[in-house]
Amino acid sequence: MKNYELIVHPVENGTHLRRSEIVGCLDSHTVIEFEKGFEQLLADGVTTVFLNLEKLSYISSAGISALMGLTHRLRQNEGELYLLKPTEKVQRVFRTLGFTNIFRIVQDESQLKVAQGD
Amino acid sequence: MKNYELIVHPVENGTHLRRSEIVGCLDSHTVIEFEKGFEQLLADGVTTVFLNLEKLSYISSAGISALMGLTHRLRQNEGELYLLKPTEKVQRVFRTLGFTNIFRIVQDESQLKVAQGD
Amino acid sequence: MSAEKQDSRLDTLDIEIQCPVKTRVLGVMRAFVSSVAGQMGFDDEACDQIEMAVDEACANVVRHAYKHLGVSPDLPDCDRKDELLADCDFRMRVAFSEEVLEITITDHGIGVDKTPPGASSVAEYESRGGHGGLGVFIIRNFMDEASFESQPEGGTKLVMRKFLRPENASTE
Amino acid sequence: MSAEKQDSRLDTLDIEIQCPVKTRVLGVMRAFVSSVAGQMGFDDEACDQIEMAVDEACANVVRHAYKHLGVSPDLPDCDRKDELLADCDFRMRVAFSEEVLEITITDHGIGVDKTPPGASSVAEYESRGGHGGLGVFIIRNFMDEASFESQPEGGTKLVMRKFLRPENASTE
Ligand SMILES: Nc1ncnc2c1ncn2[C@@H]1O[C@H](COP(=O)(O)OP(=O)(O)O)[C@@H](O)[C@H]1O
Ligand SMILES: Nc1ncnc2c1ncn2[C@@H]1O[C@H](COP(=O)(O)OP(=O)(O)O)[C@@H](O)[C@H]1O
Repeated sequence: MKNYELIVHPVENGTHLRRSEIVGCLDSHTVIEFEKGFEQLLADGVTTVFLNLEKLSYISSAGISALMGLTHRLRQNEGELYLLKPTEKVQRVFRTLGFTNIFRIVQDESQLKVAQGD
Repeated sequence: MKNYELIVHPVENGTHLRRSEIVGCLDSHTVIEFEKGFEQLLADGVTTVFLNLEKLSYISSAGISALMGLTHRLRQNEGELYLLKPTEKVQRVFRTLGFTNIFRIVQDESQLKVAQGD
Repeated sequence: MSAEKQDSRLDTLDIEIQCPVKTRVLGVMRAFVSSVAGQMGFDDEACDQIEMAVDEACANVVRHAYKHLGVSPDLPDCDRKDELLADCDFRMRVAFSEEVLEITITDHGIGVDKTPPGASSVAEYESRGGHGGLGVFIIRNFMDEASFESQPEGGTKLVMRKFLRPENASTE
Repeated sequence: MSAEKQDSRLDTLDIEIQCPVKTRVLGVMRAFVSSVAGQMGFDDEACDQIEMAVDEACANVVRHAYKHLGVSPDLPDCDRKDELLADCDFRMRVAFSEEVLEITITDHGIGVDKTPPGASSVAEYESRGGHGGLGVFIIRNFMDEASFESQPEGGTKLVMRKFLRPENASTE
């Protein structure tokens, strides 16, 4: 059981958008690898990231803090980090702690089209 | 989280058949309650039991031994214990240890009709 | 009376774990503690909160308690003294009785002056750019009680409690 | 060479749990040990086997080790001395290194004369009407090595090992 993986889907149309997905948990153990993965995306000039959280089984403060760091950096370049479909467990953590106002959380892909403006 | 429950469905047609279901795990902790539940069914004159294992998350030797005891007692009265749809995890335990030849395991409800002869 | 006393004793639980300060134990501690909380009758949301508070507390031990010795995943490779890892461990005691789950996490590290303040709110945390303090904020918010103490022999002792109440009990 | 040595040290794990002899700890021990086995890279089937072997071993401690003192769920209520429960505990040590998971379960109970034989096969077990011996049969079948020892101070020590090999390793 590998308990963390970041899947980045291939570029679709040469935009600065990347679809990606976390499988497993994001805690102090796995966050280091997560941050490395995202440094790579930022280095590639990506500004908009769709991060699917359907298979994220657990997130700790270290994971939340990494998502916040990434959100801030993308916003500096007028980009955005969209968090797609967190599980009830993860969504409850975001909500209880007050992160639902900070992150751009999307439960439904159709909302995402609006967000992209197409 | 209650980690064990035995659900016995209401009698359908006055036969000596009872449909039931285990939810949770069957280990040395929960087996005592399981055996009590089945004593009751036997006292009610039930001879054929359909025990659905779809929601049985774990079984230990204590649980297997209880299922064997019940199988023997039902067979003494020309009855049978049918184990329905064990999960891959539970089925693997039965198979690896060699219990697939002893228990009457049914993966598909239609097989059960044949077994009942109707 | 005696029967009641007996029942409550049978329902108690007291387990102690000793483990090394490695980030890879975090997942194991979480699995353990959420299993205990579920056994004890907490509902899913309460189990998740206990799991997260324990994860934050253990992560703090792993990251901060032995940093002065060169043992912490936060240190750059060149400053890390992995050969000292074997001497750095911590304990978690999980006790349940009288409808309270009490989790005590003890290390022999550098200690804390007083209870670390942690973030006062997520807004404040964000305004500082999201650095530090979220772990203690989570511990305080997700448990009913939490107190850090430096120990006379050195190191930190964190005692956290969560009460089993009708509103956080499993109804199943 | 030193880097390799360091890596293997970082991958090791050594955790010890002390817990009371109650059947309700079984689920907790299972959750703990399958989490460790998963972390260490065993595949689902191997994790399930380790989980079950540990459950059987712990259940034996709870059911048999302290029965002579009146502490066992198998005893009728009238023979049970629950007030002695607090004095009866056991330890599980889970250590992983060099691709071997070693689980040691130690109690201070009545001890065993020698390794309990257990059932020789499921057919033999069934012919005896399904009473006794299945636990040890499972431990022997699901682990690569298992040895019971009586301890000089009294009680039983069971050491079980399972090797992480390509065929039981997670491929994910
Ligand atoms: N066991 C411990 N030993 C030493 N210091 C600790 C311990 N636990 C917490 N601390 C201190 O508390 C501070 C706040 O912790 P926390 O809120 O989790 O945020 P962060 O870990 O991101 O700094 C830590 O930076 C650390 O200085
Ligand atoms: N920790 C222990 N202390 C004392 N006796 C033990 C211990 N572990 C196993 N035994 C002995 O080994 C026997 C076989 O165990 P097992 O195969 O699990 O079958 P069962 O528990 O159904 O008898 C037990 O009946 C018991 O006598």
